[in-house]
Amino acid sequence: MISALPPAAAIFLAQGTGGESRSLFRDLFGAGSGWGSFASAVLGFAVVFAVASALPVLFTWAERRVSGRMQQRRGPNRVGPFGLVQAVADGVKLMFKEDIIPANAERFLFALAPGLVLAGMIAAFALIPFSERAIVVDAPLGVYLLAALLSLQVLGVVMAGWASNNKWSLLGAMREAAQMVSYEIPMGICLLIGVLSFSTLSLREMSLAQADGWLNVGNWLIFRNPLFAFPAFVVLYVALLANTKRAPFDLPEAESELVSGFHTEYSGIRFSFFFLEEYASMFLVSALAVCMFLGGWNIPFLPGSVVTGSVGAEILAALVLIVKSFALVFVMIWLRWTLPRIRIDQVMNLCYKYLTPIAFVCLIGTCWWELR
Amino acid sequence: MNRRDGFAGWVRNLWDGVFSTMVGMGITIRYFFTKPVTVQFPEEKMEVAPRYRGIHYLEQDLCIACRVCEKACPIDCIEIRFKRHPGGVNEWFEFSLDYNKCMFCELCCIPCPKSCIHEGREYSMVRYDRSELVLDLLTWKGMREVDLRTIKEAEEEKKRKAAEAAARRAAEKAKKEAAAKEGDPGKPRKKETPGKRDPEGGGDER
Amino acid sequence: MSPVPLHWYLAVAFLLFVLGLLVVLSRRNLIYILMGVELILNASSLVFVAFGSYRGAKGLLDGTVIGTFIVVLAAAEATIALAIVLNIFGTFHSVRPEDPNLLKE
Amino acid sequence: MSAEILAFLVLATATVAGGVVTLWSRYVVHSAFGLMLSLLGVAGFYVLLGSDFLAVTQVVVYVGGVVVLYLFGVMLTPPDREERSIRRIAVAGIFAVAALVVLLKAVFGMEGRWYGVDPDRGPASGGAVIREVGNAFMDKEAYLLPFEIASVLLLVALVGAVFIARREGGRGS
Repeated sequence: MISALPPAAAIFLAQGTGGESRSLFRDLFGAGSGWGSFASAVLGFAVVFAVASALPVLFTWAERRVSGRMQQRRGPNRVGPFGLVQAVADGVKLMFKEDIIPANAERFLFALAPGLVLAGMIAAFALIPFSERAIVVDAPLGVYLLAALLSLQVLGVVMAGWASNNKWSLLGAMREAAQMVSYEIPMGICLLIGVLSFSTLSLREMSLAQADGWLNVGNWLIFRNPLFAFPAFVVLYVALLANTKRAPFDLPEAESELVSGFHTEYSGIRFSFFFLEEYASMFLVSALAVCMFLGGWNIPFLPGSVVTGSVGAEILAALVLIVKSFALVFVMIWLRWTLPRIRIDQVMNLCYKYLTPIAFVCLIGTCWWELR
Repeated sequence: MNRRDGFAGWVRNLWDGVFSTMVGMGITIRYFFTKPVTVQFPEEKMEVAPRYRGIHYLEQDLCIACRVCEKACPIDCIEIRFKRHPGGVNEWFEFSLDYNKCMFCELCCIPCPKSCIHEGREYSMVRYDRSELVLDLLTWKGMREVDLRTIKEAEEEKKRKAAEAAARRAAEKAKKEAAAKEGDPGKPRKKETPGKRDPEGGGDER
Repeated sequence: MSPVPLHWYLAVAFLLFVLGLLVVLSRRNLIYILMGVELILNASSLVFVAFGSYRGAKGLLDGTVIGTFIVVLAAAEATIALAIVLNIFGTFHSVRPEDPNLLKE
Repeated sequence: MSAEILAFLVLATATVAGGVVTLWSRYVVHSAFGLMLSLLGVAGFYVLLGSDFLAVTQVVVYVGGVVVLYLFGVMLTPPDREERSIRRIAVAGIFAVAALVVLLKAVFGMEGRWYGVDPDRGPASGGAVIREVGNAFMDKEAYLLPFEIASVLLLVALVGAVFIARREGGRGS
């Protein structure tokens, strides 16, 4: 119960920041503030929660299938067609498992941490523009708010690591804190490149600005500004990979050294929160990169004017965004089975010696490109 | 990795990192598109070697109930109960093997005068209870026709190879004798280096 | 629908200020003292923004800018102060403010 | 009771509770999390006051940065389970109340001169859009000079922190 509070609070905060925003639920309940916005926040929370917990189900399945094929195995194929329902079965199993709180743990913080971790993730889903109108909160500060919500989960992880009263958990939490705080620098600079190029912080407006180029891909940021935006995209992708604690940056939960790190002591439903968060954030950061660099919901080779306005077009756009994000998620899975986990000093070296200077060069180059 | 200094080293490190990642990703994606080698166990089974020793198979109509196998078994896991009626007709009650004990040494199959007991190709011995591992070969229908055929073929192959080996040994012996008659026994023996042995004709090694 | 009166915000800000001051004055651990300073800074920032917001859009802009400066200040303060605290800990093996007393002797 | 008032009360509870935890907790880590709660509550106040940019900045810088820094500081120093001394808090309370009285006197003593501030009008809505904030920072007439000074301050802080925290020669290098 405690774990459910922070997500609700976070979505309310996200809803509140939409000063002059237009969104599905705001329109539904009237643009005014007060109870209308409260009700829209509740409904938005419900929708976002549903999306944010349905997508990880798909992604856990995809991860296991893809990793299976990369190791010449089959992956789950028993429950449902192609094993699609396997993740649901696992979720149900996790829900009914015993929820153990270690005797020497800080009970309150231990219970609160998974919710805090999930909170930022779920609130951030409200900011993703699936199509021109299918967006829960079109905050004018979209990208900035998203970065804030991503940075919020460090605290949840540190809290989990500390409250577990376990040295491995604590070490994992410390690694996580160091890693996340460091990788926020290149991530922020690369996000700044997108903000510079479109002179807006709203993800929806960014996606709109990337429509209607040559073959409907010419305006995508990586094609519009290939010299600087493409390296920036790669740097952003690596930084986001580190932010989601995915391999090869999964030091906070390194199984071989830290017995799965900060969530060593978690089990049952609380563990599933961490699990959910990891897969939801995989999609989230991919969608962020897509909205900023890969044209958002715009369909390649199909002029945007052909498919605007109707409900079907919106659904098609949302599908396109999901497919593009899924391609990036696939690359994440692919990288996981390609690269071994790197050492903590290598993580820091990569961030400070390689990604940050490249990001700065790209930033300055983008300034020149936009002013030229 | 050796230490690289200066900006050139930085660039080379960067290039190495990107390039090696690309190579690795190429390898993994190639594996992604190969067929999985997994065998879906309960439905399909892995093909075992032709001379695999699995759960026994008894050709009951050939068996003459001589109890040789029972005596040959070093761990006493075969139990045979039957009643011999006049006229050589046997009424079978039990021909059971205790697979809790059996170590698949094949010592029961070798002395069988009718060669009617074989080690089959069934290897799955998953049961809910240990007592279920005592199988009565009279009623156990775990053997498939194809297994039987493969066993027959394997045995024929074995016999053929043994015959071949015997023939070759005889030939060699004849050659050696011929060489000995010439009074120079050293030379032909030198030719018999292990590397020149025929890999197919493994029969003479046993 | 009645808006929240300005005095409520002021009350919360003052309460936060007092709590911060209490932390600074009563704790004997440098990290606690830094946290107290953060509370005080936040209270002052809240007062700025609240007053600005109740003056209208222009005032809110000014309040936001000043609040941003306070955040910048706090971030700089936190980094420097924490570096100093870690240095003190490295030298004196203590994080109490009364322990670095070499100048007394 | 409107939604704003409800939200205000919830946020006020969170903020003050966080402050009290910071003051009263026995573990430094609990205090840091109390501080986090308090700062998040203040960010919520900023949202209610219509300054969403500041709210997000608060979350990014304070919650994602400063509190993590404190947690690092806490974990790099030994556990200090210093008992709370009622006496010290009481003595500090006298000073705090004195400061509070001075503050209240200063704020409400000049209530007649709160130019343009109407305590009952409610917060501005739709103000402080990010574009305006940016323009204000870059406007020579408005906040350009403080903005530049702040950037220099940040640079100095960065270099200074690196210089102070660097362990050269002596112990532990």
